[in-house]
Amino acid sequence: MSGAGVEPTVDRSLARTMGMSEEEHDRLVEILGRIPSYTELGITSALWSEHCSYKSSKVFLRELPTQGRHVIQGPGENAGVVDVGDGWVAVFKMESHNHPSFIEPYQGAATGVGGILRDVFTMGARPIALLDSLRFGEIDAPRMRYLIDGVVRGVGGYGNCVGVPTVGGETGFHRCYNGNILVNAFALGVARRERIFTAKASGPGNPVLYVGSRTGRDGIHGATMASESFAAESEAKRPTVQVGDPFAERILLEACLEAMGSGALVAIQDMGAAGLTSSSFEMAGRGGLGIRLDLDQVPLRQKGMSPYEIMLSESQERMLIVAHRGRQEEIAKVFRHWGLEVVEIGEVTDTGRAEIWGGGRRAADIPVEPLTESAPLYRRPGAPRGDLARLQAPPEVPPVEDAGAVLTRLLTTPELASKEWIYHQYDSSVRTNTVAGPGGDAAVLRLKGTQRGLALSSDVNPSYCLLDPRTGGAQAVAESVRNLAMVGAEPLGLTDCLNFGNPERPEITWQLAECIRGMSEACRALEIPVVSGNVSLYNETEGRSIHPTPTVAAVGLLTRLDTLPSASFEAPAQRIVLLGEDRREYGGSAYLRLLYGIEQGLPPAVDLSAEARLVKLMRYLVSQGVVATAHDLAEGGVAVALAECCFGRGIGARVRLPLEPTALFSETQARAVLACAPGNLETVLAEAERAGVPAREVGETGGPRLEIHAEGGGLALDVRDLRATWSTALPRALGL
Amino acid sequence: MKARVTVFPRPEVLDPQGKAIKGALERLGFTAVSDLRAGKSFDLELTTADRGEAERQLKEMCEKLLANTLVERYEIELPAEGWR
Amino acid sequence: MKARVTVFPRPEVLDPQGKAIKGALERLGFTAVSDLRAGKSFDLELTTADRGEAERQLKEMCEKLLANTLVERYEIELPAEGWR
Amino acid sequence: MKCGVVLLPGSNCDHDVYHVLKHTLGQETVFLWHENESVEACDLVVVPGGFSYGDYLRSGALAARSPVLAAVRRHADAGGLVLGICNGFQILCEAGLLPGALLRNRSLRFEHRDVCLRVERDDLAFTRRYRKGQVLSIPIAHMDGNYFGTEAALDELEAAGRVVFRYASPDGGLDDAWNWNGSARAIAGIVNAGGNVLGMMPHPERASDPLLGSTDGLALFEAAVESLKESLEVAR
Ligand SMILES: Nc1ncnc2c1ncn2[C@@H]1O[C@H](COP(=O)(O)OP(=O)(O)O)[C@@H](O)[C@H]1O
Ligand SMILES: [Mg+2]
Repeated sequence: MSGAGVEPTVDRSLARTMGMSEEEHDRLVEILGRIPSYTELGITSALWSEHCSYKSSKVFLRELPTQGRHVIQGPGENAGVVDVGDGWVAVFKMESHNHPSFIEPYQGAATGVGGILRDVFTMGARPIALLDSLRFGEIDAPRMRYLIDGVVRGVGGYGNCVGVPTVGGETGFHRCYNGNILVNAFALGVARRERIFTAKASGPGNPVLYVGSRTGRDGIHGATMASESFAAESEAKRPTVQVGDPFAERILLEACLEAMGSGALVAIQDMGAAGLTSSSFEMAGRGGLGIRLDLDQVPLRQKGMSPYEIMLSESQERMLIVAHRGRQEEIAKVFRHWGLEVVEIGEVTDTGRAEIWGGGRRAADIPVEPLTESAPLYRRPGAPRGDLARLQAPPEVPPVEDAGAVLTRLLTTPELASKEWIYHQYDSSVRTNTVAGPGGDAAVLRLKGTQRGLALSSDVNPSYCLLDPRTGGAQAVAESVRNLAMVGAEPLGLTDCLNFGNPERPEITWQLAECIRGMSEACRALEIPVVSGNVSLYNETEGRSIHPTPTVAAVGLLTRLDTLPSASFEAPAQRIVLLGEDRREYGGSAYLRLLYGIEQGLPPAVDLSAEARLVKLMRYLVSQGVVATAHDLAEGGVAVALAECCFGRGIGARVRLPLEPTALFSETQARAVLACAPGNLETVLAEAERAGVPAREVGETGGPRLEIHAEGGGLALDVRDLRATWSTALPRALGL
Repeated sequence: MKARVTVFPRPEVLDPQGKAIKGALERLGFTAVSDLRAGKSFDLELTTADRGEAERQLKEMCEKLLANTLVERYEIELPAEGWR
Repeated sequence: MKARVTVFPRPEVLDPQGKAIKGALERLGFTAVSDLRAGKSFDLELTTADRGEAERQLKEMCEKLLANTLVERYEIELPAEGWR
Repeated sequence: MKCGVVLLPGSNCDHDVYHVLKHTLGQETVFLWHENESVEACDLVVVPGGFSYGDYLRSGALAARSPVLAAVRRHADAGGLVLGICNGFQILCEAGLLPGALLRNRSLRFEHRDVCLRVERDDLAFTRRYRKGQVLSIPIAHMDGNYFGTEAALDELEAAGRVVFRYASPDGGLDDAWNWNGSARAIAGIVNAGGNVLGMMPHPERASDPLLGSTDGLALFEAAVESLKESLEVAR
């Protein structure tokens, strides 16, 4: 609808078309004491959308531990902040861009990356790393090859161009994502501790500045769209696709960081979901103040945009700044140097109201606090799905006849195949900080000018989460912390992206609550606070929901980088040690799921004290420099983990395990395989004993083959051939 | 038969390429350019000799592959005789 | 005045994009495409009203920026009236 | 002596190169802003990698027309050392300081990986620390690195010995499977007739620290600095 046209009259049914319930409509009328204008309704529907208000998840999110000795800024700002030492802090967050990516994969993924980067540099931090956590459907599902190719190109196209390395991520494939893929992007930046910026407006009379790209009719109501299930009709009300401009972002990034150094900035906020609406209301809301905007000053890309459209546009690469009165010029100078315009579009007021002027008339006049701080909250009723008992009943586990064949088949599934095809399309080494890029358990970045490093890992197992959300939530946290420990990193904090279905259905709310409960328990036990995050609900198509997918990205600290183990075998004649217990746990295992299509039974139990002991031990051993190789056991169990260790340098191994072949594929948690020089074996075993971690030498590295001798069977495979199959499986499956 | 398909970003869609190229032209002193959109073009050689048939096929190619109609619009040209 | 510039890889320069697209079309069942070249096109809006002047400027833009004449050739179109 | 790193809007590897020259090699190093009319008396000028101006037309095309490139050209014409890395190589080609063009990778995808480079010239200011035939491990990270020249132009390059690096197998063999982007004659780097302007797609600055896996690239910067020091000695 264009600015020229008359605005429709506001009532409950119009509110509904904007995704607002009747109660919410009435509540707004009550707050205003009158019928809202069309613009006011649009603004409110965006602010109260699930995406912006977290109205269905907040009550559960409160459970997550957000305190810790490293935490400087927990949830609530644009991104979380943790102390790294030596005066440095790390700023990070993860966010979803699921729906846009399903509609237009390249631009959806690209703008997802752009958005999360802005969340980080808005805080005054220079982004130094990206992760992308991707969930696709079955490769043969309609449009899926197109979606996979588009998303990967989009992540690379934006990240590579903007010059921030994509150092890791994860990629999963499951039927449940056929109609609703997940694209979760994580960004991490670093800053000097004293240079952190917030989005808290202050000082009535201070000017409000607009910088960055012009405003078009892009993604209007993207925020509400992200809060609705997919249905054919969402095709109809499809907003103008947001197109990312990584070059504009790069310039904006440099200009913002430089301007923040000038001291002329009071606050800065990126225009993300619900663009100018959320940025202006959040800045005013956080400061307990008001704001006056003159939309006639906003630089437009298209003619005749209405106040409604300008306030709700989600055009990318834009920022809102509050400057110290009289110091605009200092800021403008910086932006001009970078070829960017700065426009004053309003000022901070002490009225506590948002006054929006457009075309000479007042388009909106709303009290800020009631809309932001006291947005509607729902504790929606939760209840497990009716067939949970059947779902969790112990599955029939077909015994493994030929372990070699099973391993080979597992490693050729897209799920367990090498993700090289993806991450070779990403620049993972620009900025020359990447000590360990994609391919291992955790990525490792050095901090130039210090001895320190940061480790990153993103994990979740949706099948576990489906079968038992609480265990699944705990497992996601445990695996990410375990991955950090494999490089010796101590957890600083984590961010999450909670992808779920429609919370208005009790089983979905139950999944959400249970996953958060499990995550909270694991965070407490493993001493890793949640400092930021994002919730993406309504991930379903025609009533079919995705598996609960609480993606977790953990950030860890390394105080030295000279004892870093590799994720693969580095040399022959090293001793291989297996840490942890062998139980027979096949519920949700790759073995049953990928080879037999069975997704049933309880997932592997998560013994948090065992996890805590394991990661403590690993951190100690790595710090002592006695570990040459470390890799945790995840999907596919010990057989897959050992194979992955062989692939890096093509060094084989001979291993003896007192297990029946089937158990080689059990997914018992709190386990890891490591290799060390013979001289260090005693230390490793002794320390494990002291730490109370079951440990035994199981073999040694070397030779062209991976040999696993089990009870009544085993396998012996040529590493070169196996690696070739594994590393080409994904492009082959994609038909490339 | 020869044919040309031209694909451009829809008018309402942001065109970073066009924006950057226009800027570069201005820096080079070409100030008489008030607007620039950057698109793709495809020159095809078709085996069919039937205009209508060619037109139909090209339209289908555009819808299915050559253009992403979500963000792009396309034009089909079937010049009477070959290219100048 | 509106104008369109079209840039194509020179015949002697291999055109991997074009080849890939042709292949994709074939996989989609469009077997009537015997050749396909992938190029770029630019739609410009010029402030000048003088055809000759426009022509001259566009040529210069192509030589200086829009085309890399080592590997690309360009065409300039100045349709009598606006676009269909 | 003084080193300059060209800073274009959208270049990404400027600070990486700066880090190596300034902190690893302890050389006086400055940034040269794209609007600069001069190279500020720098002896070595590096045009770094990235996506200058977004690379929205052809890689390097927009940057090649920026004011600082005119200054770089004057520096090169005067015999000054110029190193173009990745996007920098594309820019030098677009600016005509080096022949040929860098087309879309054969895979039509961005390629990031450690590659093996065979050294073809060990007598240049940039390569005197290498041995002819030596195989280096240096990462590539580009979308358009597929070197193109007409057959005649390629023959001319070869005859003049202006091919400096080729993509090769770990044992130095020329094998199409190791020619990641499909470059003509596996060309990864070339030099101008004067031997003072080198363009290469791989990133030596990313192979200049043991912590990052390889130091094969550092020798290139060391060699340039070393030979500059010598020529400055001679000048005194
Ligand atoms: N989409 C992606 N982008 C970048 N790296 C990825 C992606 N998917 C997987 N990887 C990398 O591939 C490796 C294997 O992934 P994964 O099996 O999830 O590891 P783990 O099981 O240890 O968590 C990891 O190093 C991961 O960073
Ligand atoms: Mg792991």
